[in-house]
Amino acid sequence: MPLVLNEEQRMLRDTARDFIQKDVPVELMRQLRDDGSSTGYAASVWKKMVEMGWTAVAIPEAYDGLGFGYMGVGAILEEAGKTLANSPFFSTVVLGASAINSGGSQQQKESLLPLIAAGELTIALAHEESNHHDPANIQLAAKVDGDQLILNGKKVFVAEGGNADKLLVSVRTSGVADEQNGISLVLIDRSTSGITVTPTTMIDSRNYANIEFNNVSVKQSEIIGVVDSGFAILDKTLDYGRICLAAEMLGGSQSMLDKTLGYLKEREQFGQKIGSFQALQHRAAIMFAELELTRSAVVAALSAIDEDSDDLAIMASLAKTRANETYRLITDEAVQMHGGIGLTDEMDIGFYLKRCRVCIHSLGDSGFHKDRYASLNNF
Amino acid sequence: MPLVLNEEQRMLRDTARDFIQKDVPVELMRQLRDDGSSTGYAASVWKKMVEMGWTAVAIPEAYDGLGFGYMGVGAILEEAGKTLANSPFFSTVVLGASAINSGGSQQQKESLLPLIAAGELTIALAHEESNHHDPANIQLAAKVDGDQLILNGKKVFVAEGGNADKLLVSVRTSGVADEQNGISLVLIDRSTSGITVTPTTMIDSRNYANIEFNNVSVKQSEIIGVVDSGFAILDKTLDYGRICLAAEMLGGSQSMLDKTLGYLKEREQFGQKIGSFQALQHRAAIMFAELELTRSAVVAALSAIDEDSDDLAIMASLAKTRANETYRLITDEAVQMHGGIGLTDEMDIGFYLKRCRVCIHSLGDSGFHKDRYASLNNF
Amino acid sequence: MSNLDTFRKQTGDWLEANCPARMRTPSKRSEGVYGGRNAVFPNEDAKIWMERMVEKRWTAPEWAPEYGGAGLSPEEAKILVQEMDRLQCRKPITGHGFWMLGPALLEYGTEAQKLEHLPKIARGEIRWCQGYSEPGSGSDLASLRCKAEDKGDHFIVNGQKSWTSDGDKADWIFCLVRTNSDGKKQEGITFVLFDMESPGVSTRAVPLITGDAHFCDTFLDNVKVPKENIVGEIHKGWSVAKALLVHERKMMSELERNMPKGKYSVVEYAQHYLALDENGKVKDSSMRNRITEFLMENKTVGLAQKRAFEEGMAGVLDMRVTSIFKYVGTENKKVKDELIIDMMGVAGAGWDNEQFSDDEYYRAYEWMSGKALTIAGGSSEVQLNLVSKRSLGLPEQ
Amino acid sequence: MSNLDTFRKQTGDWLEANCPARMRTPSKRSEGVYGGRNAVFPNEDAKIWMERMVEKRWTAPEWAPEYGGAGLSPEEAKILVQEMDRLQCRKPITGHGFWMLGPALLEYGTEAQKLEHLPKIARGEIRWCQGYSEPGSGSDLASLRCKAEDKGDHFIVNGQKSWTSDGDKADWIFCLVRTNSDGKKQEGITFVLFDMESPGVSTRAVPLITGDAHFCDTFLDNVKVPKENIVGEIHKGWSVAKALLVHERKMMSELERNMPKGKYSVVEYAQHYLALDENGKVKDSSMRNRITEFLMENKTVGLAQKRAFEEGMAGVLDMRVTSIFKYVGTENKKVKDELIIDMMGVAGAGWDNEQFSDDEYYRAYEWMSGKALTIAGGSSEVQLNLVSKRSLGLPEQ
Repeated sequence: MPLVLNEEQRMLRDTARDFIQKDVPVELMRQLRDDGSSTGYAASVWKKMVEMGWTAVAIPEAYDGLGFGYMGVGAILEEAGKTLANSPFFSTVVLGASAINSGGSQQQKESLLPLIAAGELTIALAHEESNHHDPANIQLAAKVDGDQLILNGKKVFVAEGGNADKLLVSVRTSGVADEQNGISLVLIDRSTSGITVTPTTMIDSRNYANIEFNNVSVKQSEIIGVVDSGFAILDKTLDYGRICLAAEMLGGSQSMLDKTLGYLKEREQFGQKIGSFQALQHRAAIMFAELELTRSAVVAALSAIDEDSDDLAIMASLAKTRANETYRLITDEAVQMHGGIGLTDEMDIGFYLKRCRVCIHSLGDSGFHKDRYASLNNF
Repeated sequence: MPLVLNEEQRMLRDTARDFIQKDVPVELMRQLRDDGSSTGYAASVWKKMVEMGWTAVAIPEAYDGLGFGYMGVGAILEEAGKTLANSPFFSTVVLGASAINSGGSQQQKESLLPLIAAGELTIALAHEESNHHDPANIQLAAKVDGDQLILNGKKVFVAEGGNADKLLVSVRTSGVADEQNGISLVLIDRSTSGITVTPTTMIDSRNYANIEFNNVSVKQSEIIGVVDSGFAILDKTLDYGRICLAAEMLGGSQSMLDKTLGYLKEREQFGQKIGSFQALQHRAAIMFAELELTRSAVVAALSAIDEDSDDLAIMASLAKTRANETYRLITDEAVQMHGGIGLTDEMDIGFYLKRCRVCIHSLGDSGFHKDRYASLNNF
Repeated sequence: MSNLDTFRKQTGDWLEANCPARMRTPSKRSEGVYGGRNAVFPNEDAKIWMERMVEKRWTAPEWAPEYGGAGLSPEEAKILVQEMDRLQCRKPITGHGFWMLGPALLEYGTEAQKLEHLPKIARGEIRWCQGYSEPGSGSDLASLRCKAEDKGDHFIVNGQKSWTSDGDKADWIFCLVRTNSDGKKQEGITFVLFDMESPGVSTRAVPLITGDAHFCDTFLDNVKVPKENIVGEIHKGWSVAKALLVHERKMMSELERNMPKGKYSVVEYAQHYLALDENGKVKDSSMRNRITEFLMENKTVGLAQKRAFEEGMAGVLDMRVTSIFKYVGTENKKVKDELIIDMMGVAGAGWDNEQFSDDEYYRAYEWMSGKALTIAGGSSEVQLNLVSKRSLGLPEQ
Repeated sequence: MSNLDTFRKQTGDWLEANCPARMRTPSKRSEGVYGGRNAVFPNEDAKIWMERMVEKRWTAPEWAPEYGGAGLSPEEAKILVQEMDRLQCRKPITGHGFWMLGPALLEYGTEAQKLEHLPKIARGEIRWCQGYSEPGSGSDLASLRCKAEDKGDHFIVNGQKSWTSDGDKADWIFCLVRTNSDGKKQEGITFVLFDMESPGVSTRAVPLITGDAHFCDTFLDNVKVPKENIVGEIHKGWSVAKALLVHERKMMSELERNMPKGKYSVVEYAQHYLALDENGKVKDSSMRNRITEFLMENKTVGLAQKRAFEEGMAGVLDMRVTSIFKYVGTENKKVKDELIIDMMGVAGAGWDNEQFSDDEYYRAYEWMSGKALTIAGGSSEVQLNLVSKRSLGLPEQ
C-alpha cells in the first residue's frame, strides 16, 4: 500500500493546484453565493476541468480514461478543498463512475464511462432518505412491471441533485427498510417524467435537492449490478465517496491552518505578535499534528482504493472520522484565534466553517463511522 | 437544596482539617505502606476520630448520633482525601450505618447504630463479584434453612474486608444474576465459621480482601430490610457511598492542585518560573475550573442525601463521574507538570495517582455512571 | 408564611394576572424588545407587557425607586426571576442599558448621572450601545486609540469603534476614549457617554457569517462630548470599563437561561432526531456519550452558579470561583449548539426556512452566532489568563 | 524474484532456523537483554540468541561491517524488522548504545572512536548509560552545570547527573559537561565519554512510583576524562546532544512496536474484560467510544510513521512531519495504558501477583511507568514548543 504519490500523480496535483489557485479561488465561491447561483459552480470552470482530463483520471484506460487511480482523484479534491472549489467532479467521477465501474455490466461500462471521461455526462447519487447517513435505510419502492421498474418515494440531501444529467438511485426492490438485501441501484435521467426536484439551501451554498419519485418508470436494464443485491456496490461506492470527500476536507483544513498561522504571525495584541503566546503555539502545534495524522489516514485510504484492499471499509471509516474531527477542530480554532473578525462575512473563514459541517454530515458523521469501525473490529 | 455548610458543619470541617493536617499527614500513609501495615490505617488515629465524635456525625440523635447529616460527613472525607487519611470511617459510617438506618428494623437500629456511634462496631460492605462495579450482578447464593440462611459464593474487592467486625453482604435469595429482585442484604460477623478472607494488595496500599463464603450460616433475623427486596436499600447505600467517596476524591484533587500550583511558582527552567509559561497557566486555570465545578456537583449531591431528594441517583452519578475525571485530570497534570521528579517515590504525587485509580473503580467508573445518568434521563 | 414566601405568592399572582398569554410562549429570535426612541415591538402584547412591567418597576427590579426600579432585595429579585421562569414569562425588555451601563452607573456614576439616565433605561425610553473595541484593540482593549482632545468643558472625539452592537439603532453610547497617550496604556482612558445623534457620529453595519448585520463600525469625526458626561474620573475610565466587563461576563455566563429556548430540551432533541434502540437508548455510542457529557457539564455549571449565589448570600464566597464562569458558561453553550446541530444531522446544516423547520433554521443560526460567545466580552484566552494570574497567582512572564 | 524478496526469504529462513523457540514468545518485563561486562541473561536461550545474532551482525544491522554491523540498506533493515515481527522474535539485545550513542558516533565520532566503541556495542560487550539531566536542568537541559576543568590533555569533572538509567549497571557513560560558563548556555557544553569504573564516579538508585529503581543519581567527584574521549568539538557538544535526542525521540515514538506486548490486543482486552451485548458489542457506550478513538489514533500514528518512511525513501519527505512523532507517539501510548487498566477495572488497579494475573500486574506497572514517556527525552511541552517554533515558524516571545 504505497503512501506517496507517483510521478504522474504528483504532476496531476501540481497542475490542479496551479489551476485552482488561479482560476477557482475562494472569491469565486463567494460570487456564486452572492449571485444566488442555482448550480453552485461555474460552468466555465467545469469545462476547463474536463479539458484538463480530470473526468478521465479514475476511469480505466479501456474506457477512454487515464487510469491514474484514486490517489490522483484525492490529490485533485484536496486542492479543490483548499479554495472550496465546487464542480460536478465529486458526484460524477467519484460516486457515479465508480459505481458503474464496480458494478455495471460490460455494456453499461462501454456506453457510460467514455461519456463521463469526455465530460458529457454528469451523475448525482440519490441515496439518503433521512437526516442521518444510513446506508441500508432505503424505503423508496421499486416494483417490477414487465421490463420496467416503477419508483415511488423520496430522497433528500442529494448533492448536485438539481444539476446532474442522471441520478443514480438506491431503491428497494424487495425486503424492508434497514435490510441490506433487497436494495438495487438504478440509473435514471433526471428529466424522467414523475421526478420532482426541489432545491434545498444548505449552509455551504452548494447545490442540493430533495427529490420525489411519483410512479417513475425506468427500464430494468438501467439497474447497475444485480437486482436486490445492490448493497455491496452501493457500500463500496459510498466508501470511495467517504475517502475522497475526506481528501477535500483535508484540503480545507490545510487552508484554514495556513490562514490561521499567517494571522498568528501578523496580528499584534499586548505589544506582541499573538503567535508568540505559548498557549496559542501549543494549540497550533496540535492542529498541525492532527492535520498530518489525518493526511496519513486519508492517503492510506486512497491507496486502499487503488489496491482494492480488503481493509477498504475500515480505512474509509478511519479517514472520514479523522477528516470530520480535524476539519471541525481547525475551523473552530481558526474562528477563535482570529477573534471577532473571523465571524465577519468579509473573511472567508465562515465559508470553511459552514462547508465543514455539511461535509461532516455527508456520507456519515463521526458517530456513524466510529460505530462502524468498532463493529468491523468486532467489539 | 442548600449548597453551603451550616455553622455546625463548618466547625466540624475546621476541626477535621486541623486534626488531619496535624495527626494524619500523608507521611503516615507512607509509613503504613513501608511497614506493610495489614490494616492500612493507624489504630490510634481511628481512636481519636471516634473520640471526636465522627462516627456519630450522620447517625440520628435518637440512636446516640449527632445528626449533622452528610454535608458534615462529606466535609470530613474531603479533609481526609487531602492527606489520603485512611480509617474505617467510610465503610462503617457511610456504607454500614447508612444501610442500617435506611433499611434496618427498629430493633436493628437500636442495637447497632449506638454501637457504631460509639466506635465499638466497624462494618465492611461485601458486594462486588467481578472487576467492574455492577450492582445487580449478585450470584452469592443464600438458601433458606429453617430460621437460617446458608451462604455460598464469593466477594471481591471488599474495602476494609480484612479489618471490619461485621460484613454487610449482598446475597441472592432468589432469581438469577443481574435481576434486581431476589437480592437481600445480610449482616454477618466476619469471624463466622466458613468465611475465608484473603487480603489483596491494591496500588493504593489500603486494606481490601477477596472473601469466600463456604456454607456460612446466618440467622434470617440478620437480614437488613425485607428478604428478596434488598436492592433498593443497597442502591441507596451505594449512592451514599458514591457521593461521599466523591468528596474524598475532591480533597485529593484539591491537594494535588495546590501542590502543583506551588511547584509552578517555585521551579525555574529557561531562566523563568515555569508557572509563567502561558500554556501551563491555561492548563492550571482549566484544572481550577474543573475542580470548582466538581466541588459544586459534590456539595449538591451531599445536600441531596440530606434532603432525601428524588434526584439522589442522578446526583450520585453526576458527582462520581465528575470526581473520577477531575481527580484523574489533576493527578495526571500534577505528574506531567512536576516532570521526572513527580515519578519518584519520595514525592507524594504517586500516592494520589494510585489512590485516584482505585477510587475510580470503587462504586462505579465513569462509563458506568454516564450510562446510568443517560438511562435515568431516558435516552 | 415567611415574608419571602408571601412575596413569591404575590409575585406569581401578579404575573399570572398581568402577563399576556402570548408573552408566556418562548420568544423567537426576532422578537426581542429593546425599547428606545424608535422602539419596535413584535406585536401589541409585547408593548402591553413592557408597559405593565415598567409601571410595576420590575424591568430593573433591584434598582432603587428614584432610579426607576422597585428596590427589591437580591432574594426577592431571584424569586421574581424564578416565578417568571416558572410561568414562562418573556423578558419584557433587555439591552446594554440594563445589564452593563446601569450597574456601572450605580457604582461609578454621579447622582445627577444616575437620576438622568437610569430611569430612562428602566422605562425603555433610551436604548444604549457600547463603544469599546477598535480595529487594533480586541483582546488587548487597553491599547485603544480613539482620541478625545480636551477643549475645556468638552472633548472633541475622533476615531473608530468596532463591534458596536446595534449601533445603528441605539440612542446613546457608552464609550472608552483616550485622553492621555503618555504612560501606561490603562491610565489615559476615559469613560464617556454621548448621544448617537451628535454631529459627526456615523455607523456602518458589518455583515456576519450568520447573515445578520447587528454589529456596526462606528466612526467618530469631531464629535463633541460635554465633560459632565464623564463617568468616574478623567483618565481613569479603565476601572469603570473593567467593572462593566464583569457585568458583561456574568450575563454571558448565564446566557443559557436568558436566551430564547429551542423547541426541545437536549434530551428531546435526541429522542426526536436520533435512532433509538428497543429500550429507548440512543443507538450511536459516541453520540450518547457526547449528550451525557454535555448534560453533566451543563448541570454542573448551573450548580456552580447556584453555589456561588448561596455562598455570596452567606458571606463565605471565595471570589476566585466566579472568575471561571464566563469561560465555562460560554464554552458550555458552544458545546450545546454544536451537539444539537450534530444530532439534527443534515437538518442542522440547512439554511432554508422552507425545506427545514423554523427550529432547525434557528439552531443552525444559533450555532453560528454562538461562536462569538467565547470571543466577545473577553475571549476564553483572556479569561484563562485572568484566572491563572489573578485567581491562582501564577507569575507574569 | 527481486533482490529484496530474496533477502526476505533468506532472512525468514535464517531466523526460523536460528531463533530458539523460547525467544519467539513475548518478552516479559524482566527479560530484557542489555549485554555489558556483567551481562545477565534471563535464561540460556537468550544468551544463545544474542550470540547468534552477534555473529550474524544483525544486532546493529545497518552499521558497516568494520563497526560490527552487517551493512544492510534501510530497505533490508526494515525487512529484517518485519520478519522478526512476523516470527515474533525477541530483540536479541538493546540499550542506549544501540539507539542513542551508536547513531551519534556514526555522525560525530572520529574514526578511532567508531572503531573503538561501535563493535563493542554491537557485540554486547559494553553497556552504555546517559549523563544528560541534572537536578536543576530537566526540560531546560542546556542550563546544565556539571563542570569540566581543562587540565591540558584531560578534564577533571565535578557535578551531579540525574535520571542515569541503569547507571549502576552500565559500563560506560556518554555525558554532557560544561567546559565554558561564559556566553550562551548552549555554547560551552562538551560531549564526553568515560568509563563508569573511573575513580570518583558513584551512583545512587532512586526508587520510582513503580517500585523500580533503575534510574540513578550519578555523582562525579574529580573524575578524570581524557580529551580523546570528546565527541565532536570541545564546547560544541550541544549539536551532538541534540542529534542524539532526535534518535531518542524517534525510538520513543516507536515504543509501541519495541516494547514487550501485553497478553492481548486492545480489542481482545475489551472482549475479555468488558460486558458485551448479544451482538458482541461492548455495552458501555462511553467505553466503546474510548476504545474506538484509541484504535483509530493508534492506527493513524502507525500510518503517519509509515508515510514518513516512504516519503523519506522517495526523497519527498517534509521533515516538519517528523517533529510531531515523539509527541503523538508517547501521548498515544499513555492513552493506551490508561485505557487498558480502565477496561480491567479493579484488576487494573491491583498490585498483587497472587490475587491478580501476571498480565494484570504487568499492565498496572506499565501504566505507571508510561507516565514517564511524555516527560523523558524532551517533554510533550518541549515538543510542542519545537513544533510551533521550528516547524511552524511561530515567533519567539
